[in-house]
Amino acid sequence: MKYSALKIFLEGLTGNKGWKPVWREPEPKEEYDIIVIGGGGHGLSTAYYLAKEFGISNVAVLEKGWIGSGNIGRNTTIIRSNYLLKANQPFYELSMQMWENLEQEFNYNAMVSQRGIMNLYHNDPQRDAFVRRGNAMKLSGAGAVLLNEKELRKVAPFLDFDNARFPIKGALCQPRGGTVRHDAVAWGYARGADSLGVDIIQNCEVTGLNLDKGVCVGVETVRGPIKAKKVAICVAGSSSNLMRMAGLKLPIESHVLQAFVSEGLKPALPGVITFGAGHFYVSQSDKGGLVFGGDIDGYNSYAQRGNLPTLEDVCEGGMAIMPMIGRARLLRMWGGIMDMSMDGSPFIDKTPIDGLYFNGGWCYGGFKATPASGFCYAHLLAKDAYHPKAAKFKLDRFRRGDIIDEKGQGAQPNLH
Amino acid sequence: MIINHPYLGPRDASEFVYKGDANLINRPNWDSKNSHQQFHDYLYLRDNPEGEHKELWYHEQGDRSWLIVTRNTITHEVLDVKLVRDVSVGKRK
Amino acid sequence: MHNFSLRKTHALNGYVETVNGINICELTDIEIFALAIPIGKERTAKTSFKKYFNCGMPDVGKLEAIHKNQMHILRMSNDQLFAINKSSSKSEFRKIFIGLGAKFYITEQTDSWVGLKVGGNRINECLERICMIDISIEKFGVNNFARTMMEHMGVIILRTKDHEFEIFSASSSIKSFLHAITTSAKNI
Amino acid sequence: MNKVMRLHGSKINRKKHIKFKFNDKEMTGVDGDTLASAMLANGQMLFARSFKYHRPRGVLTAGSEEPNALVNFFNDHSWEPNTKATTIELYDGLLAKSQNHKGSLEFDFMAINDYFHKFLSAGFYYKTFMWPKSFWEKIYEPVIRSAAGLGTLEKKDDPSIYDKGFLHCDLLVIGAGPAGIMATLTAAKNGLKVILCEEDFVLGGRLNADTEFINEQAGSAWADDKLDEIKQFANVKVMIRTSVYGSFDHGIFGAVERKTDHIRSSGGKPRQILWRIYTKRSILTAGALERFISFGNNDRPGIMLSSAIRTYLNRWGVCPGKRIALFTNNNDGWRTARELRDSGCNVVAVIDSRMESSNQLDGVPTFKGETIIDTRGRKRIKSIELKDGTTIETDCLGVSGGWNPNIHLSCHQRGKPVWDDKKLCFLPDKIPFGMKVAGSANGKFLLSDVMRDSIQKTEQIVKELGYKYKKISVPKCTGEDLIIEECWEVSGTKSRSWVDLQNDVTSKDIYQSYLEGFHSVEHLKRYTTLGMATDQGKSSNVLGLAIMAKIQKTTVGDVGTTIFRPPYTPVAIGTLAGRARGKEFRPYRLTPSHNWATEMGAVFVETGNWLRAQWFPKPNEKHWRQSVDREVLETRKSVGICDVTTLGKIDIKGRDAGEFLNRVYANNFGKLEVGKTRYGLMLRDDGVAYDDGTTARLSDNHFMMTTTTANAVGVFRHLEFCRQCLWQELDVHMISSTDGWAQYAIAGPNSRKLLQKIVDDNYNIENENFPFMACGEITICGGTAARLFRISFSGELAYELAVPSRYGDSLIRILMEAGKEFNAVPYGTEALGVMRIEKGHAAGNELNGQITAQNLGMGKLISKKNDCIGNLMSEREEFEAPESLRLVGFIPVEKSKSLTAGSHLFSRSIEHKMENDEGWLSSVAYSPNLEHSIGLGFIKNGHNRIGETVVAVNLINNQLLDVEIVSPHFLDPEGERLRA
Repeated sequence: MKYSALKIFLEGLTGNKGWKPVWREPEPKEEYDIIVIGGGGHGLSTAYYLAKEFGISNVAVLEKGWIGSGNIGRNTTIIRSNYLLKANQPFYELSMQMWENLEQEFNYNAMVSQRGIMNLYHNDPQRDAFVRRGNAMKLSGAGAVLLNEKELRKVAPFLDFDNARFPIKGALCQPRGGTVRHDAVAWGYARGADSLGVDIIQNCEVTGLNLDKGVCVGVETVRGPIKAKKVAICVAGSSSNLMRMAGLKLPIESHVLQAFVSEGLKPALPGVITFGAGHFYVSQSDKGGLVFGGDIDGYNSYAQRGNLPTLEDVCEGGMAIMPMIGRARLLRMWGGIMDMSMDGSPFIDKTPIDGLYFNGGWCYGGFKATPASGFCYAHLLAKDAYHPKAAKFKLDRFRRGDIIDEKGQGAQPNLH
Repeated sequence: MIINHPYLGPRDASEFVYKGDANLINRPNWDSKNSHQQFHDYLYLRDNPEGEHKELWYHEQGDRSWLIVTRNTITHEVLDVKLVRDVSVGKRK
Repeated sequence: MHNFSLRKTHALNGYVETVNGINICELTDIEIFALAIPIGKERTAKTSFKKYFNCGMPDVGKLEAIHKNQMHILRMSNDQLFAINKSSSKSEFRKIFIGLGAKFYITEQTDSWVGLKVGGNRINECLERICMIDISIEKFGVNNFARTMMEHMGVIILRTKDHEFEIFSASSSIKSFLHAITTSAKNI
Repeated sequence: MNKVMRLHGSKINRKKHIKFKFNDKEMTGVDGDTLASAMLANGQMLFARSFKYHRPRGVLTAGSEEPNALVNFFNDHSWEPNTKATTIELYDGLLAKSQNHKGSLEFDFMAINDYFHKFLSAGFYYKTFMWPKSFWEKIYEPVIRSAAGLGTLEKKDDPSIYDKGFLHCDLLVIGAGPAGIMATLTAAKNGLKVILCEEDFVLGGRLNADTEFINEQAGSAWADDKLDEIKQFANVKVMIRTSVYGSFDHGIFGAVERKTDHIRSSGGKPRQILWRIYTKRSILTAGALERFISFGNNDRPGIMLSSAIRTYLNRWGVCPGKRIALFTNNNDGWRTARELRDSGCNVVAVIDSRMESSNQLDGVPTFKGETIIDTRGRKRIKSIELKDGTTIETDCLGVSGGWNPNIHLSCHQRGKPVWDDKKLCFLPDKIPFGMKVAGSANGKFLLSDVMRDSIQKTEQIVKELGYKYKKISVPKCTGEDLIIEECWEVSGTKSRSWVDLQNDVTSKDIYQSYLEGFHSVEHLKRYTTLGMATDQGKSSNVLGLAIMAKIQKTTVGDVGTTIFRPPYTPVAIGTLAGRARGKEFRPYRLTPSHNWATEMGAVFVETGNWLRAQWFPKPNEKHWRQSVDREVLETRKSVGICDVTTLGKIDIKGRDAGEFLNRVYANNFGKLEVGKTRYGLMLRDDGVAYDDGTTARLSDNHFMMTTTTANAVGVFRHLEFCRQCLWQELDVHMISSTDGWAQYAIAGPNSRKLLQKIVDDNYNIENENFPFMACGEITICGGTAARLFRISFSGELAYELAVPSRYGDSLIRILMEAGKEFNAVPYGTEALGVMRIEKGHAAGNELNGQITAQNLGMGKLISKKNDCIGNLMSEREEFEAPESLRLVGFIPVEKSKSLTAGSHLFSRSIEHKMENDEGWLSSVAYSPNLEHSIGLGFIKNGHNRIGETVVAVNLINNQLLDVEIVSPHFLDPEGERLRA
């Protein structure tokens, strides 16, 4: 069913009774070419690109609960390609370019809103680091602008320029950065994949991996065994649990990241703004809520909820740079489980077990990567070859010392 | 969260700094064979259990002790707290 | 040949104020020594401690108040003690610490900390704004102490009377700490 | 303007009149009013506009669960959007105005949306606005954004003061209705330390809203008496205007106390206080919230919850209509009708959906087994139409769809409530440790059951905490239990039936989303925005779930709920930040020379929490470069002085201190002699460079380590880890001395001469006695203990002199005094930076956590003879790879040009794209000695490319520059100066 203004008009006249399900609810088949475990953003986009770009549509996406119930359903919706390192930036820029054409492609308005992202800097060393990063962005075609204080005052006059503990000296800006309606991304990919023949199977938790002579040949689920030529794990947050079924340990810890939204307000913020001397970032949704967050709580957790110190730390950061939000009220806070990796960078790789593939370790950067992650994972699954822009996200990189550490924090996940 | 310090009693977790899996106290011998392999696994691989987890916390705003806290990662319930010094006295070479 | 002499200054120039009923004053005449207990020599350390202070070594988190409360000896951790000396007789104690030097590793900490005496009928209401541990009189009586954190600053808080505390915090950030205390006093 | 028409109200003082303004309309209320009750008393039923269709909205409830009556409230010098009129305490001169409309509240142009509602059904925006692509940011989104949102945030700093605090108790009682009061009394009498929190400004909860009797006493009066009794207990703290907004791990609760919102201005005191309450036990006695029923046009102003009408009547003496009708599926709706009639209000009809309803009411037309199918009246309800076609004129309709226990806080730790299909409500389950739920929050609706439940739960708590329990008897109470039959949605209406009043979600939207395959309750919420309004679904969720259940032909329990998340009611971000804003965001650390530097007019810079002097401008100097160049030149020519106290100083003692340093530093430390200092490079265990500094050996078992300013805390933590967790056998002890010592660098050819003027004569610091890298404990100025280190960051003959910080201020003044004859200059961090770059020392920009010892050209330093942190992992192939990055120096080929830090480096005549990227410039400066720009940076294989010209590419400001690779030691590469 093609969506359009006309379609809405015609349906409206007939009482909106003619809409069709956005995706089917099929019974699992006995066997698939590829099973994608995890109906989150990355899993759904993987299935979508397998069918669309690589002609493999005998694919099932197995979701424990409802699709989009993972971090795609609980993130702060920011997209950006403002990384520093060679192993990362081209990949995220690919993702950004895919965002820019996504909606027309799968005929679903995910409200990709490129209103810009501004990373504030507060001292000279930070500015130097941003110049280096900005140049990396430009070298990868992402585009970047360095705003000084005077220029920044024009676009964000509400920032606390005159009384801040850590003076605001300027910002590194990516005009193409912005936000996307996160749930719509999951639904759009599901709709696209489904229409290409992919089976999306909800309430189908995977309880085991079936190995035959060291080769992964399928999965056990709460709805019975399902055979597959290849099994693709894509369950960031619970990666360790799935890989444990295959007897493998990961360079990953699961941590809780909290996110927050305020009551609805008339437009108050230009785009995404991040604090460079504390833990706070914020944007405003189309609905009017200030969507904001900060650092992870910092301890291993699978609880999908956090605690007070982080909430307060984040709000302190917010008031430190924009004291006008003092009377905006926090409406809701929630938490998601992050695959925090040992260098802060993700994995898209084969596992030591034939037929078993792994995608995870996205830390809190997974949402923006959704299109490229799915595309490059599909590439690997279809061709058994790394996509050149995701060739460094290997599980064995630490053995070789080929570390991708944007923050320079070393092998301690909660610092990334 | 609250961490019940064995000597100082219940203290808010914000007095502490988290490091990670308690296995980090078992640093391999540098001169054992395949020590590179051992160091890689020690430094980079984690059990990351969903449930009971032994982990290291540092009481930075207290007695500066390193603690092994046994905590459930689903409910956050703290089941046990000990000083590293007290648990691994036997380990002293 | 030189004709220069160094002048001592106090971090808060001997601050004394009453803010909204809360009395705040800088402790200008104290000495603080840290005593570390050598590993493997705990027993000898204990005995010499008894010899010099004629009291047992306090447990971790507890203190001994000696010389009419003029000296507090705080057990900061299993291998470290702090001796806070308020008495006028400094030199005599210096001798003690030199004597102890054989059995402990002694590091003077006087200049690392600044002490504030804070008191008043509503002192608990004032401190509950920034102190996360329970300092109600029934839970935290006279001569109880704790090392904790207030407004991102590490502190040692010690109850000296029902309505009086001594709080020690790092000397470099003491102006911010004083601000935290006075703000709390104003806000009650 | 309406005259204030008041009946008797239990919690108002009718004699005390209060003037206020709503949309510049003068009105009068009475003492004890909320803005809502006062506006109703003034006959003002139109409060606001809805979110999507901009339909007129009245007031639905009488409490903090209100979805409709949101206003912009002026208090403490600022407007606060989205404030619930039902929670605003009236005070003299109060200002409020309506929000979310273009034009006036009465005539809102945006109401046009309502006429196009057919095309604005659930999720319509996902299906259009996609063409042309470029229109989204430019046209569609701005329009949607300005239409969306509710209130307007003032674009100015929040002027109010906020604070935080910590409270501790044995038992926290949440909600001071009958159950809360009973629990508090029971616990108090048993000696527990109790905190009672009530979000309202009076205690009693529904006792003030109903007319029940307790021990032959009117409920509201009983509440007053009990409050007096409670106040007698020293072990109880009663906090009104305090909302417990969240339940967190291990019995920690978040609460907000509204200190001054009920007066015009806070008068310099905090407006609100954020409390963290540490509890051993808690009891949730938050009562229950009434829900309404979905029927045609059920959103009109004048349609209220039946219990809310009762509250306005009994507590505030306000009768909200002249012709009131009731629609109910239970016996509680009848109670409202009866009480209205008994207070002389005009009840025109009671419509009860239940066939077998036993309720009666003399003199009131009743319709049993009937339902309302539609209503009329744009800005206020005029009439209702029953299914049988009867039309009834009415200006106020009370709806009673049953009660939802207020279990919110019992679910914050992922508890899932269970459905009770007799009481037709969710009951708490999987409650957090330490919490109990009692009263109607626990599904008890008969007052005596409420009391009994509360006392029993408290008894359990008393015993759990090891107190001996003194029996408390259950008071005698009037009241009736809830008798209810399902009636969620009136079918067969052509009109829209609202489910979420604020977000304009109708039952049609729920049907449509199901049709489109959104079957999970989470999908329903996210697709229709049901329950995402400022009340987080308090008035809408269960109704929506019930309709979903009906569609799926299953039970509400099987449909399940979405997750309850904090906060229970919205909390101002300012309150959550407390006092940590502006300059108070984080503490300042000041150096011993701070006062002196301020007198000198120094310019300061934040480095971490420290404030350091950046440079010391002279009056004639216009540009910072002039000051910095002068400071550098004077220092290198004669002598300069810099406060280096901020470097981390760790005092390390112990028999095994030497061995310890040997293991924590990558380079060997074992053989460092007493009286000597050595440079140390610290790696992380992953082999990457972490920190560096110098460590001095003052005696056999006493070392003084310095760290970088940035890593001081982290290094100390790391060393404690090594000592406590890795090498417990080593006798080593550490204590931070950073704040204990004031330390000054005295650098330049005349530094020794200067020092000799203040160092006591018995210490010989001539070169042969005190050579480069020497250190010692000395006395200065006639006996003051000090420490002297002959180390040099600047590359000059230099020392660092440390004294106890109490002498720091005095020492800088003496040094400057003594330095006069050499024209000694103070220098700041900028000059420090310039000189270290001239000398080729790595600093923060180089040691960024991504750089290896090999990159720094220090690979050879790493000890292979013994175990030390990081040496093994630093042998991995990528670390040892040839062609890897190397720290080298750079100068512009055209000397007049200046380098920019952050530029990327490319071989000449090669395309400037990422694949060809070879490195970057990390630190640059203008060298006043070389009189041109210089830089340090990393480039592939750099040490083998000295002399090569490469291109420094800075696309950020379109600058391409030919630069020559040179040795990083721009000045005195042989180090003759520092050994002089």
